[in-house]
Formats: sequence, structure tokens, C-alpha cells
Amino acid sequence: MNAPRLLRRSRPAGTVSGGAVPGGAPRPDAGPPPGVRVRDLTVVYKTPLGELPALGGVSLTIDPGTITGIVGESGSGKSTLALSLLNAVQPPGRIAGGSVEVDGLGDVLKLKGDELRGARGRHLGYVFQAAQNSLNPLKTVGKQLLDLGRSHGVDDLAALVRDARALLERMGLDGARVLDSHQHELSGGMRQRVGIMLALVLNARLAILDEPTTALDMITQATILRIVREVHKERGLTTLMVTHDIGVAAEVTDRLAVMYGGRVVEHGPTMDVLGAPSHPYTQGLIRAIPRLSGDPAEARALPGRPPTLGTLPTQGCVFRERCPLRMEVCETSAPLPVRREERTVACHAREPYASAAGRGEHA
Amino acid sequence: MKLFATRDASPAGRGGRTGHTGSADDVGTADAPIAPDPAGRRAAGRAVRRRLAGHLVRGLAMIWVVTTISFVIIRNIPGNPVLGQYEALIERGMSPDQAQRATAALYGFLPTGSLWQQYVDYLKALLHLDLGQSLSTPGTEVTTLIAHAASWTILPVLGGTLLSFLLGVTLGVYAGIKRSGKLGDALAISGSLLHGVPQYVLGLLVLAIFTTLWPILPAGGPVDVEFTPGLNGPYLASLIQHATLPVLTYALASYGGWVLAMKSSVATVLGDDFILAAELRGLSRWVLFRYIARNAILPLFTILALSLGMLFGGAIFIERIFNYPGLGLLLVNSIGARDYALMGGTFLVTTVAVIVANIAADLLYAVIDPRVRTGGAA
Amino acid sequence: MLPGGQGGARATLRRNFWRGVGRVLRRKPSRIAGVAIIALFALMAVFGPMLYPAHLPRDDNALYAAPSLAHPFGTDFEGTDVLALVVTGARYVILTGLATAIITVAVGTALGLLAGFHRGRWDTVLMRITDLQLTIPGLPLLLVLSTVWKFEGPLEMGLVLGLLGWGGIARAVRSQTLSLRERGFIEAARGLGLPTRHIIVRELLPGMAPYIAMNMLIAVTGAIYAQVGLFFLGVLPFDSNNWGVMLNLAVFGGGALTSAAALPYLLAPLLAILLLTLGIVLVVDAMDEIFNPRLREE
Amino acid sequence: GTTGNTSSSGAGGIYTTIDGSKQIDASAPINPFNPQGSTFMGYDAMSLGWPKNDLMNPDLFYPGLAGSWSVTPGQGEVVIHLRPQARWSDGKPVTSEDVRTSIGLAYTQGGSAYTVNSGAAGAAADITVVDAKTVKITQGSNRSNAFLRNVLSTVVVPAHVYGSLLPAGFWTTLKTAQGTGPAADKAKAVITGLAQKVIGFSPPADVSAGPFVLERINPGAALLKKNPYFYDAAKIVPDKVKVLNYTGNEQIWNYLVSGKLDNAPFTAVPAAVMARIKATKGNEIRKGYSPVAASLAFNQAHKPYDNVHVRRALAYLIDRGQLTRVASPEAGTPAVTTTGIHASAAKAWLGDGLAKLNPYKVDPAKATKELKAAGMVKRNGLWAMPDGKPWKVRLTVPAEFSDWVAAAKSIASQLNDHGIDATVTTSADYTLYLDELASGKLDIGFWLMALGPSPYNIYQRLYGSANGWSLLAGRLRHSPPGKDGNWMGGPEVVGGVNPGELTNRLNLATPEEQKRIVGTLAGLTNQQLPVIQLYDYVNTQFVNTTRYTGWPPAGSEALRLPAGVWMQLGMIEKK
Amino acid sequence: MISGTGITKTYRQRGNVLGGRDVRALRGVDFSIPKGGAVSFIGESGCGKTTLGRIIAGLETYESGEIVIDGTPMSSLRPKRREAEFRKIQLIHQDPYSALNPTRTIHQTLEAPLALRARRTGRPSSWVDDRAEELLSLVGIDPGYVLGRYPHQLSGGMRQRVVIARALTVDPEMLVADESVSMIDVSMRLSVLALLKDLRERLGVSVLFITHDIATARYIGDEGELYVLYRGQVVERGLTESVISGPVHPYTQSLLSAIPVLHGLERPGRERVVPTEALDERHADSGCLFARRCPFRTERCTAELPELMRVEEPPIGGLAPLPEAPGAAPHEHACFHPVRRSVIPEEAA
Ligand SMILES: Nc1ncnc2c1ncn2[C@@H]1O[C@H](COP(=O)(O)OP(=O)(O)OP(=O)(O)O)[C@@H](O)[C@H]1O
Ligand SMILES: Nc1ncnc2c1ncn2[C@@H]1O[C@H](COP(=O)(O)OP(=O)(O)OP(=O)(O)O)[C@@H](O)[C@H]1O
Ligand SMILES: [Mg+2]
Ligand SMILES: [Mg+2]
Repeated sequence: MNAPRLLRRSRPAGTVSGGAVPGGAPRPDAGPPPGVRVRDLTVVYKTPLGELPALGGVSLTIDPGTITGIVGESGSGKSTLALSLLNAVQPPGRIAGGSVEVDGLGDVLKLKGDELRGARGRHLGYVFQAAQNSLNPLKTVGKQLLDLGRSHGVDDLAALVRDARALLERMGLDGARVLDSHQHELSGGMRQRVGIMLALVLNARLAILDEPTTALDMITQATILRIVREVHKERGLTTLMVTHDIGVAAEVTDRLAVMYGGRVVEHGPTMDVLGAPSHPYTQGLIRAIPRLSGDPAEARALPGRPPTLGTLPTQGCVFRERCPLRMEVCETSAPLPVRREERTVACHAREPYASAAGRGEHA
Repeated sequence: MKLFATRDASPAGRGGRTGHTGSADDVGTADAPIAPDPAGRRAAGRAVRRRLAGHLVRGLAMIWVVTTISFVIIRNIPGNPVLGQYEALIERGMSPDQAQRATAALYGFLPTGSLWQQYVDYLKALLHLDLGQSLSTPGTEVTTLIAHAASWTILPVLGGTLLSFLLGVTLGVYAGIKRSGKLGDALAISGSLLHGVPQYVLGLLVLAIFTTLWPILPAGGPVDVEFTPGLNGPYLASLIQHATLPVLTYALASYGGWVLAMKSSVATVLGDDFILAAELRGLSRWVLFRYIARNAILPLFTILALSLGMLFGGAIFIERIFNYPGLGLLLVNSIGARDYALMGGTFLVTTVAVIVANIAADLLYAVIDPRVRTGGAA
Repeated sequence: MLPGGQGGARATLRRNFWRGVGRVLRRKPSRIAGVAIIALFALMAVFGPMLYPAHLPRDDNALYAAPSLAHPFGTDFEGTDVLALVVTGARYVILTGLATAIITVAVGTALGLLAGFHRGRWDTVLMRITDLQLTIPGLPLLLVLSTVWKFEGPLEMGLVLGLLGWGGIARAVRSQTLSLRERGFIEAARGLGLPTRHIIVRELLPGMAPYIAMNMLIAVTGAIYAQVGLFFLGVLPFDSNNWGVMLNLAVFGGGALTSAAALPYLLAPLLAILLLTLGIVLVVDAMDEIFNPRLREE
Repeated sequence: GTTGNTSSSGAGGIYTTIDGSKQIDASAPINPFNPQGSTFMGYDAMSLGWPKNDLMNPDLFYPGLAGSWSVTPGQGEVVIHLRPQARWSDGKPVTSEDVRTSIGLAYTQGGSAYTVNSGAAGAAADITVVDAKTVKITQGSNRSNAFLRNVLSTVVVPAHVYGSLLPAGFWTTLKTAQGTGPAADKAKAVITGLAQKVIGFSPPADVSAGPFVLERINPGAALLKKNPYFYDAAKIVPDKVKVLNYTGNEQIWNYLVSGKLDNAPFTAVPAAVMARIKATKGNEIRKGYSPVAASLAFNQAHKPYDNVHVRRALAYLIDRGQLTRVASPEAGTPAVTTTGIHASAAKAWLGDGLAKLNPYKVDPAKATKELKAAGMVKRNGLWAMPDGKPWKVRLTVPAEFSDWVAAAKSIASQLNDHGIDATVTTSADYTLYLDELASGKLDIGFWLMALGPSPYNIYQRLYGSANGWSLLAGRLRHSPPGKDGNWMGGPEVVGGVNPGELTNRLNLATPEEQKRIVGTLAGLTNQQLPVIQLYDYVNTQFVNTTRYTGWPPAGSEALRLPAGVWMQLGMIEKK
Repeated sequence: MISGTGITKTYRQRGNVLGGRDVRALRGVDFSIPKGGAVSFIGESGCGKTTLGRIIAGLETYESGEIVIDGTPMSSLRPKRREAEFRKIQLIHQDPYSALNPTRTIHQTLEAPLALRARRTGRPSSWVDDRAEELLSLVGIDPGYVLGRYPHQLSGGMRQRVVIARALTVDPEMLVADESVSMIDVSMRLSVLALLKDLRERLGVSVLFITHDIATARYIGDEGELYVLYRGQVVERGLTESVISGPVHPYTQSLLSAIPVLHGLERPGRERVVPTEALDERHADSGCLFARRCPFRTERCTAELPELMRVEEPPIGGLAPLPEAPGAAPHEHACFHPVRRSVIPEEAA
């Protein structure tokens, strides 16, 4: 391994340790990275109390070539959103409405059968939340790779293996050995990298990572985050990264969407959102993060507790019960996302700041 | 046998997956692969051998205990073989005097000496795989009788178990995947019911249906003696005809267990993350099905091995009902005749079959599960 | 020892429990049917013999009578009503089942808890014994044993069956105990200095209740089958009406499998066994939900 | 050919039957000395003669390998004339040497005529080969009237197969053994030491002098093929015989119902099944005399059964007709009364005397009187012991015998009707049952009796070892109740008569004397009731006339013999 | 109140197909936690934090070393007494989901230890309910709301508070919080930390805080001490602020470098230390345990095992020395080449 010994960084983006790719990972074919437009996406889960919305009309635009982070507390609907991008919401869940347009694919929600299956893996790379267990325990990584290739009609399997090996080596692993290993022979960090490899080896250009570093050690987490960043750039991807750890999102993403109770409450460039949060939830959240710098005494927890499907208000703003800026209108009407320059915020209290042109994203 | 004591080894009893999940090894962040270097593989081979050795030692110890228990019980069985034989001879028309002398000659070689001495002799002979001479079939080695009977037990046991395994596993996959559907429910309920019903009830019903109400199959016996044994059509046809009902009963009796076990195993696997992950990678349906089936069937193989061992001695009801000359019937008959040696031998062989099956199951697991094979988590 | 206020709280809890049970049962009609079947057999066992005179009437002119209104399942070789035999025979059968279940569960749970809770050498020894118990094939052993042991009644029968059948539960309880031990709440209870009795009875056992209850039901059925099977094989002495004896007499005495005359005599106890199995299968299905407060709700 | 009897080989066809005397054990050696051996009496195992089923005379035989025989008065000497044409299935002739070797082998097994115990009654003293086809056997000094029938029952095996089992000098050793002293004891040990070798001897193939020879055997059946060298081969019709195995009676019923069997020996059959069997085409029933009866036996060492009044009371309460109807409607006739003898034989033995015996007709009033006489008391409608303790009548039967179980249940029900608390218990199997009986654990049990035709055999069941009288080295001894298998526990002498002694005398007595003794014993038994005779068995043979005819008629003396003997007698014909 | 010297612990992993493998979870750890003090253990996964925490709470045995509670060496006590001593130290589990019995209501959970105490001390039984309510109020939840409920009906934060309340039923002198907030939602995490801090201040309960998230270690109060563990060894310790802002050991530095930077709020630290290799427990045990991964290793590091030593004054790096409060715990490290590096992010302007 020849990772740099001491890496000095001044800015997060771009300063990767050169493009020296060991083994020469294949460059994806030319063409711009895809953009994604999610419109009014509603996903409901069937519960004993009836069908409850886990996503309540989410609209989100992911610009091509960016790394977009989706942050939110447990149960805010992040995974549901990520799965929806692949039209893969699991029962008892059901996509109740909306659309997910992906450049080059069209509306993913309209895809069916083999079309959909082909899109998964080939166009849409998904790195699983519990990557620890995302491999078939009975097969070696290599065999699973071949399964993947055959399922997608890849003719040149040897080339696929070569690509995979190169990709693994790019991420600092001994490719041949890893391909020859079973899941249990790999450590958590290695499995996560294998997960990334399997998501990208068919040249998917949209990478969706659901909590890629949860359950990993700090140092390993740092490594994986670096790899995500580098691979994103090298392969020209559009990346969506779901995490509950704002720090992780802050470290790698260009843009950040904050979710609460199945809505995107704020969306904008990471630096801006963190530096000057607009939505009271974002503000509260950031203030609640334990940090290494600054005065610990200033940190505050958000009052109340995060909602669950059952406790989510069906009317008005989902955040109002914990909101310091709560107003009367919040009881009755749900705030619409309002776009102002690069930022989109969904809050009644913030509406005066919205520009006249900003109703709705990309209106 | 599907009575109560073996519930645990019957398929549904072990429905869950044998846990080979996280261990301390998974905790570390070691980025170095843990095994697949040649030294590791060799070590794994050694480990499997050591595992085998350990099993053998434990198995032998268990055999010894079982031998002792059976010796003690069997030597305490009331009922004297001499008396039984005597009355039998009398009924055959011998004079009392004659019958008495004949039995005396017959049982002239009943074990003598102190119980302790008998025990020591018994163990010594066992070391030479000598189970002694049968009392009810004088002059015949117990091992010969057992070998003959075993060959008859194997046919229906193996046939029935494999049949039900194939059927049960196939339908179990279906029931597992369509868990919430009507047909899945029906499969599960029918599985539970068949699993729950004792063998003899099934056997009697099958017999009543196919020989009394609708007599299309022979009611019992192993094979028609008219045909020369060997690989000829009539002989084999007769063999199959006679085996049909016992095999059917076996299959019915164990089918339910397989359905339930497979269903719950499939349900567990379906809940595993890697299945969703595979789906999200766009793997084809067929590959996905293989992933599910292979992972789900893994724990069932061990149960299969175990149940084969168990069924070996558990064929009593079926063999009694269908007059099938296997080990179970041998045991029943030997008890009736107070044939100590045969009784002890049959019981021992039955138990050893279970112990061997246990070892086999464990080794089988080591062979088919890479997690055990290459020594990840154990 | 218990303050009054808490007793009240406990009573409420209990009420909630039963309300939850009701909810769980109502969720599927089949479960209600299962409970009804089991209740029917329980009633049969308790009150069945009271419905008939101590010595069941015979009808010398109706040996092996065909099913009729008076005799829904016909009569036996003596002209006694088969239904009456099934009803009055239930007590023996079910009593054995219960005795077995209690012993199996008591011994199995105790040993499983002991092994799982104390680990170490205790565990090793107990588990070896359990292995042995599980390894020795039950039916052959029972056959051999039934010639040594003169079973003098349902309870004694249950005792022996129980002593032969605790292994499965012991192992299940042990592994449950081992896994629960790792759960924080057991450790916390120990850290708080709560007595072992409290830990086992109040903290460990409730979590295992579904397991134990399920095993208990399975043990009841297992014992009933084993017992009926042994009677059927004719290796047990009988001194009262018993389903197994009926099977034996129907098949070996009445030729039920040869002529249709004794078929009802054979089918009646078979049906009783099937019905009981069905009831137990249906109830076991609900067991997990009954004991899990999370599943009990809503 | 598993359903119905469709297959046939050759003109004679396959004759299907079962062996009533034993279950087939395919691993047993083809050796008649082995009790489980794969040989079948009358088919491939031959004795010198075949006993006729006479009511009184046990010495009547059909000729077997012995074409004829002569016997001196007092049975001192028996001369056997072998059939001149008799040959083994390998073509060698059957000679006197075969007989001698067979007798030598019989010595190793022990037997009444061939015993090395000096002084035993009815022991053979000398075997002389007169010529190739003639053998002379002389009886020792302690004579028994059973000598002839014992000699004629000798099973003959080929010397060229079995001869090697007898060591050189065997006959000298035998002579020594028949003496007394240490040398004799040693010689005895040598001879009995051969027993196991003989039993275990397993010839590679069957060599038979009978009409058939074993072709193949499996756990389900044995297949015998015709022996072309049989002396009367022309009389034998079937080409093959298939002997089916069975584990329980219900299998025989099944075979019969499906019309598979050409004949089946006596089997207990429930009425409904009998109806089905009779309904099957060709099935017929041949009933004959069977010297067996079922009885309820008392352990007189247990109270209150020591009291003859109690026994009589029970006899008055049991409706034998009803219980026979329940237990054995086809193969049993209710006992007319308790004599110890099967009803058919009783008429012959007792003549008018039979009518004079107490018939013990059902009579609750008499029963009550008897019970009162015994001091029993009635409490709350239930009879109790004289001391007021409850009286529980426990009837025990082996679970294996379904007719006994049914009979016992019927008796219990009847007794219950009359205020006696009776229950039925079963023992797991016959062996265990006999053991429990012998060890005195049971109060009342079922007992086979009246095993004729020899009067000694008949009364030995009541006044033999089970009741305390045993023969030891030729001398009769009486053991007290509870000792040496004396479980009946009756008195040694009753009314000045020692029934055991009388019974033993039957062995030696002349026919006239026998008649007198039997009369005495019958009267005594009727009065004392050591057992209550319940029903007399009827030898119910099943035959099927679709393939063969010529069956022995009802009541025939041959009816108890295996069908192989019927064939030898030229009875079976192809239809 | 509790201190330990030379604690070692080795796990023998049995049942592994590869035979027994020994995991040296602790290799001679010294620690001392003053009354009312706050100590944090940090380190990579598997470095032995939990093991040490459990040993301190009396839930785990150890091979050698001595633990002294309030001046009494534990090895001198009989098991019963030792248990009683260790009862002063209560463990708060990482996972509030498994720390509460799902089949028992909160009332039942709290009642059991309180009733036991009431019986022991002869208090009236009414005290039990009163005290339960009191404790719940103390940890900041409404007793009326939670008492009758089952754990699954509560949020993670509430459960963790119930767990703390349960620990308080025995009036402990110290709480061991093992990753106690890692499974609670971010928005509530701080409130539980604040509760611990509050308990420490108001009740004088010492807190042992085990975490891999170094930032949270700052939140349990002033004068907190930080122990950095690596493969069962303490490699650096000192006042929390001192270690965070001026780490000396390269391992501490890599841990701090790995913490993600909240761009927008923070600027990355000027330096960054990245280990050259991933952790492999099978690495040789000779010399400095971190040597294989250390970017600064020298030959001495692979040959010799460094002992804990005080950070020398003046500091070797180019940074200004940190003022060390008199009487406070000294900043110590186990490295042959100590250099302060500024690796943690700085507040954005
Ligand atoms: N299978 C399901 N059945 C019922 N409700 C579900 C199911 N899966 C998810 N939900 C509900 O949907 C909502 C969103 O879940 P989702 O998994 O998307 O959240 P998340 O943000 O990914 O949370 P986490 O951080 O815990 O992964 C939650 O309230 C959850 O309770
Ligand atoms: N019960 C156990 N049996 C065997 N090994 C154990 C056991 N508990 C811990 N270990 C091992 O001891 C070492 C230290 O474990 P410990 O749990 O103390 O680490 P930790 O610092 O708490 O890690 P984490 O941050 O993952 O909680 C690890 O290598 C672990 O694998
Ligand atoms: Mg998620
Ligand atoms: Mg830990």
C-alpha cells in the first residue's frame, strides 16, 4: 500500500492525491454524469394503523456530477428515498405517487421487469446501508461478480473481472485476493469497498450510498470517505449519499439535503447549509452536534423527540411541535419548499426571505 | 420417528438457521483478509480434522454410555426367554417334557456369570464388533440379523426421506416466498398438520385407504419371493410395489417438517440484507432464486443428515404396520422374544446411527458452509 | 411483601395481557377455532367420564354396529358406544400429556436455565447429558423400557415420557438463556444486586415464555402420540379406556384394516388425534404473538 | 403377482400358504434343529411319521419317511422300515444311517426319547442299524407309553450333510453318558456341548427328503420348489409352494380376504373379518378338532382365590356363551363345563360321566350363595373381602392375544354387572405375561389347557409344574406355592387324591387305567376349579378352492397337519 | 474513588475452527478516577474500551492487576463484599434497546431494585413508588407518561434516561457510560450528555465515559480526563482539552484527523495523520504496538515498548505550550517521538 503518509488538505473538494490509479481503473465511457429529478414522491407503509406516508411529496433535484448528501435523523425517510430512486421500496411499503426522472433512463418509477432490473446495477449503483452483510455468505466475491455480469448480459466476463480487480486496487485492496474471498474473510472496511466496487463495476453513473460508513471504525470511515470522493471524481459520477451523520456529509458532499419526517426541509450547497442554516430544524440539528471546537456549553439538544410514522402530524408542518419559530399557520398548512438562489427551504417562518421567483424548486 | 423425544432433530424443530453470524473477528477493522492464504487453508484443513477427532472421541464416549445404559436396562427386563420358548413349543404340540429339554438346550448358552462379568465380556466383544449370537434365531450372529434388517430399513427411509425432502423443500421455498398469500398459508398449515400427526396415524390411514377401501397395493412385506433377486424387471417392480406404501407414509410424515423448516429458513434468508442487495444490483431472478434457495437449504442439510440417522431406528410404527422387515420391526420382535443380544444390538446400532449422523451433519456443515470451512466464524 | 398499589398495577397488567391475548386470537379466525378445539378436549378430559356411567353400557346385540344416530361412531367388539370410549378415554390420554408436559418443561427449563446461567463446568456436564438424552432414540428406548417398567397409570406414564423428553427444551432454553444473558437488562439486574431468583423468574422467564409455552404444547402432543403409539403397539398394559388401546383392538382384534365393520372404531380415535393436533397447531401459531407485548398490541 | 394369485409356474402352479408355527426369519439357517430355521415341516422337513389328530390315542400316525413300523407290547422296541424309494433332493437315497445320524443330533438337543439322562422315563437305550432301510430303537428300563410317538416324531436329516457335526466316537461317548459317575457327566457335557453347533449349522443349500425343497427365502416369504426325488412325487400337484410371513394375525386376515392363500392354518378371526373372508371367492372353512382350550386360571396363593367358593361363584357368574361370542365366535365353542379336557375329547374319555359334572350354568343366585359361603360381604352394591376391604378382581392377559383381551374385557364387564369390581390389565407380551404369572404376581390370568391327545399332556397343564409338580431325574416332586414356578398354588392333596401323582401316572398307565385316572381328575377339576374352562378352540382351517381341491374334509384327522403332509397323502389336487 | 493498576485481560476465543486464538484485550492498564471526576476512554473499535469499562463495573474478570475502590483493594474481599462494592459503580449500556427488559413495564423495571432496597433498609413500601417517580423526574422524564409503558413504546433518548434512572436506584458513586449516546438520535444526544454532566455536578457522581466519538467526550464537564487506548494499552492521557488540542501520540493524532470536518462551520486542521496500514490484530506484539501503522516510526519503535511519560516542557513541536492547571492530571503519552500536531479542525471565522 502506498497511501500518502501525511496528507495536508486545505479545501475539501478536489485535492485528491493525484490521479495515479494503480492498475488503471477503466474510465467510464464519455458522456456527462446523469442528473436526477424527484417530483412529489410519496411513499406509504402499510401499518396496523393504515397506510402512513414515509415520504410526503418529496421533490429534489440532484445536479449532474455532484455529490449530494441526504441527512436526517433515524426514521426521517432517507433510506426510503434512496430505495425509491431504484424503484425498490420493499413491502409493506409502496410508492404512492410522484416520479423519479434520471437522465438517460426516464422515469424510473415507470420501469418494469427486466427493464428495471437492467437499470439497477448498470445505470444505478446502490451501496447498501448494512454493507457488512450485503454479500452472499456462501459465494466468493468473484463468483458474485460473475453472477452480476451474467445477469446483465456482459459478454466479456474476463474484462469484467479485470475491471473489478482494478477498481478494488484503486481502493487500496489486493484485488485478486479479495475476489477469491468469502464475505466472512473480509473486514468491514473491505466489505464496504467491495460493495462500492459491485455498484460501479458495470459503469453505473449514478451512485447511491446508504449510510456507507455506519458501523465502521473512525479511521476506516475516513478512508472510505476519501475513496468515495476520489472515485466519484475519477469516474464522473453523480453521487447521492445518505447518512445520519452530518459530519460525514459535510466531509464529502457538495450539496446537502436535510430531511425531517419524510420531507426535505432544506437543500443547498453544503458549505452554505452548514454555515448558515435556514430551516429551524437544520439550525437545531447543527447546534446539537457535539463538536471538537467551540464552546461546548453553547451546544443544545433539540427539544422533543423525532417523529415516527405513527406520531407524524398529518396536517400542517411536520416539525412544528419541536419548532422554536412555530406560528399559527404551521398547524394547518404544510410549508412548501421555496427556492432562493442555490437554497431551497420549506418553512413558513422563512417565507419572507423567499424571492418571488422561488416557489418550488426550478419553478 | 416423530415422537416427542426427537422433536428437536426433526426438521421444524431446528427451523431456524444455525447461527454462524458475527463473532469477535467481525469486530475488528482488520483490512487484511483473514484467511485465504495457503497457510490459512492448510490450517483450516487441520482444523476440520481436529474437529473430526473431537467428534469421534465424544461419539465414542456417548456410544459407551449408551451401551452401558442399554446393557443395564436390557438385563433387567423381566420375562425369561426360556419360558416364552417353552410355551411356544408346547403350543406346537411338544410334550412338556420335550419342550423343557429343548429349551434347555436352546438356551444353554445364555450369558452366565456375575452381571459385572457379563458387562465386561459384552464390552470386550463389542470391541471386535461382535454383538453376540441371537437367542431367538439361535446360531445366527446378531450382526447378520441387523445387517439384513438394516438393508430393508434403508430403502423406505432413504426413499421416503429424499422424496419428502425434495417435495418439502420445493414447496417450502414457495411457501416462504409467498408467505402472506393464501396458498402459502395453506401450505404452512398442511405442513404443520402433517408434521404434527404421528406416523402410525398416517400409516394406518394409508393402509386403510390403499388396501381396504381401494385395494391396489400390497399391504405389506418386502418383495414377492417368486422373483429371482437381482436387476430384473419383475423383481424390481415387486420391490417398488411393496415399498410404495411405507415410502409414501415416510414421505407424508416427514414432508410437513421440511415444508416448515424450509419456509422459515427462506423467510430468514429473505430478511437478510444480501438478498435485497442482490436485487438492487439487478441480479436476474434465477440468480436471486439460487441465492435464496442455497442459503436457505444449507441448515436443512444438517437436519437431513440428522433425520436420516434418527429414522434409522424410528421406523418402528411404519415397519410394524406394513410388516416391513427393517430394524424397527427387528427391535419389536427381539423384545417380544426377549432376545437380549439382539435387542441390545439393535438398540445400539440405532443409537450409533444417530451419533454418526450427528457427526456427519456437523462435518457436512463444515464442508458446505465456507464460513466454517475456511475458519471464519464458528 | 407486595404493597397494595402494586398489586393493583399488576392486576391491570394482567387484564391488559388477556385483552392482548384476545386481540391476537381474534386476528385470525383459525386461532379461535384452535382454542375452541383445545377447550373441547380439556372439557372432555375433565368432565367426559362424568357424562357416562362408571362402566360403559354394552349392547350384546350390536357388536361392531355401524354408525347410527345412537352411536355416531358405531360400537366396539362388546357393543359399547365408540364415541363414549373416545370421550371417556380422553382423560387418561390428556392427563399423561399434561404430566409429561409439566415434567418436560420443569426439568428442561430448570436444566436449561442452570446450564445457560452458570455456564462453565455445570454447562458442560448438563449439556453432555442433554446431548445423550437427545441422541438416544426415544421410541426404541421406550419400547425397551416398557418391558421393564410396568406403567401403572397416566401420571406414571407421563413421568417416564417426561423424563425421556426434556432434552429439546433444555437445549432451547439454554440457548435462549445464553442469548438473553448477553442482553443488557440481565447484566443490569445483576449489577443492581437483584437476587438470582428475581433475575430468573422475573427477567429471564417472561422472555422465554413463548418458547416454553410452545414447547409445552408440543410436549403435550408428543406425549399423547407416544403414549397412544405404545398402546397401539400393545406394549403397554391398559386398565381403562384409552385411544391407543382402541387403535390396538380395532386393528389387531377387530381387523379394521381388513373389513369395514371395525373401521369406525379405528377412525374415531384417529380423528380425535387429528383434531387435537389441528387445535394445537392453530394455537401454536399464535403463541409468539401472545407473549410478545409488541406483537400483542394494536 | 402381488395382488391375487395370478402368476403360476407350470401346470401345478404355486401353492400359497403360511406357516402357523413360526414366523419366517430369512437369516436363519436351513436347518430343522434350529427353532427359527428356514425349513418347513411337511414340505422340506420330514419326520418318520405324522401324528393323527385322534381324540384319545396319541400313537396313531400317518407314515412319513417310515413306510411302516412295528412295536413290541410295552413299547420296549420300535423297528422302523424306511420307504424303499425315499431319496434326498440331491438324488442320494434315504438310509438308516441318516436316521441314526438324525437321532445322534437329536441327542445333542435333548428330548424325551433321546436324552442322556440316565433313568429318565421313555429314554432310548440303543439304536441299531439293521439294514440300509431298517432301524431298531430300544427303550430303556424306565418305560413310558410316549416312546413310540417320540420316535416317530424324529426329524430326519441327510447324514452326508449333517454327519460331520457328530465327532468321531460320538456313539461311544453317548454310551458313556448314559451311565453314571464322573465319566458319564463328562460325556454328557460333551454331548450337550454340541447343541449350539448343531443349532447354528447352516448348510449352503436345502437337502430335503420331503415333497419340496427350499428355493429362496426373503423376510416376506419362502419359496419352495418341487423335489423330483420325493418318493411319492406323483402325488404332489403344486410346482411350488410359497410360504408367506406375517407379524400379526391381521396380515393373515388380509391375505385371506384377498383370496391369496390356498390354505391357512388356525387363526383367530373376528366375526366381521370372517364374514369378509367367507365372501371371498373360493374361500371355505374346514373345522376340526383342536385339543386346546382357554381358561381362567387362579393363583390360589392369593386371597380370596384360595377359597373354592369364590372360584365357584365366579364360574356361576361368567356367561361363557356370551364371552365366546365376543372373543372367538368362529374358532371357539363355549366350554360345557370345566373338566380340564376339550369338550370333544371329554365325551370320549368320560362318556356318561360328563353329564354328571356340575355345568356351572350362569346363576347369580348360586354365585351369591357361594360368595356368602366364602365369607364375602356386599357393601354399597359391591362385593368386598370378608374383612370389609374392597375386592378388586384383576384379570391379566397378554396384549398380544386379541381374543383373550376381548374375553377378559367381557368377563370383567359381566362381573361388574354383578357387583364385582373387575378390571383388565394387559402384559406387554406373552413372554412377560408368563414371567409375571410364574413369579406369582398375578391373581387371575388366562391359561391354555387341554393340550391333547395324550392324557398326560392334558392334565400336566393343571397338575404339572405350574401347580407345583415337577419331574426331576425321573422322580416326581411337589414344590410349595411360590417356589419353582408353582403359581397356581393348589393343595398337594385334595380329598385324599394327589392329582399330580395321578397325572404323572398317565405316562405309564395302560389305556384302561388312563381312563379311570382321567375320570378322577376330571371330577376333581370340576369340583375344585383350579381354572374355569372358558371355551374350547375349534381348529378352523381356511382353504380356497379356486386353484386346488381335495382338501381334507371337516373333522379329518389330518386337519391339524401342515398342507405339505396333505399333499404327501395325495389329498390336494389341481382344480 | 476507583483506581486500577496493571489490569490485563486476555480473551480465549474458543469454538473457532482455527483453534483457540488469544485476544489480548488489555495489556496492563493503569487508571484512576477521582470522586466526582469524569474520565473518558477513547480509541478505535476493539481497543478494549468496553472490556475495561466492564471490569471497572465489576462485570468482567481480569487476569492480573488490582482495582482499588475507596481505598479497598478488591482482591482482598470475599465475593459477596466485592459485589457490594462494585454495586457503587453502575454501567449504562450502549444499547438502550437491549438494556431494558421488553416484557416488563418501566414501573416493574424500577420497582425491583427499589423494593429490594426498601426491604433491606426497612423503608415503607410507599417509598418505592415515590422514589421511582422522583428518579424519573431527576432524569428529566414525566413519570406519569412512562411508568405504565413498555420499553418499545419509548424513544431511544427516553429509554436511555430510564436506564440511567434505574442505575440511580442504588445511589451509585460512579456511572460507566459505554457508548451511551451512540444509538440515540443526534438531536437528542446532547440532552443525555447534559444529563450525565448534570448528575455529576448535582449528585457528585463520577462518570466514566466510553466513546469512539471524541467530540462527545468534551461534553460531560470540566476537568474531564481523556485516556486514549490502543490495542489494550493507554497510549496517551491528560485533560480532555489538552489532549484534543495538543495530541502528542501519532495514534491520537490519526484518530483526531479522521474526524470529519464540518465544512462551513470549521476549517480542517493544519496537519493530518493517516495510518499507513489498517489495523490488524495479528501484528507483532513487540515494540510499540502502533509502530507498523505509524508514519513516523523509527527502528527504536519496532524494538522497544514505550512507557507512559509526561509531555516534556518545553514542547517539542512548534506549538505554544498549553497551560497546565496545578493539581490537574498531567498530560502523558507513550511515544518515543512526541510531537504536538494541530490536527483538529478549527472554528471557521
Ligand atoms: N417495513 C416497514 N414497515 C413499516 N414502516 C416502515 C418500514 N420501513 C420503514 N418504515 C418507516 O418508514 C419511515 C422511514 O424509514 P427509513 O428507513 O426510510 O428511515 P431512515 O431515514 O433511513 O432511518 P435510519 O436512519 O434509521 O435508517 C420510518 O418511520 C420507518 O418507521
Ligand atoms: N467476550 C469476548 N470474547 C472474546 N473476545 C472478546 C470478547 N469481548 C471482547 N473481545 C475482544 O477483545 C478486544 C477488545 O474488545 P472491546 O469490546 O473491549 O473493544 P471496544 O474498544 O469496546 O470496541 P468497540 O469500539 O467496537 O466497542 C476485541 O478484540 C474483541 O474482539
Ligand atoms: Mg436508513
Ligand atoms: Mg465497545
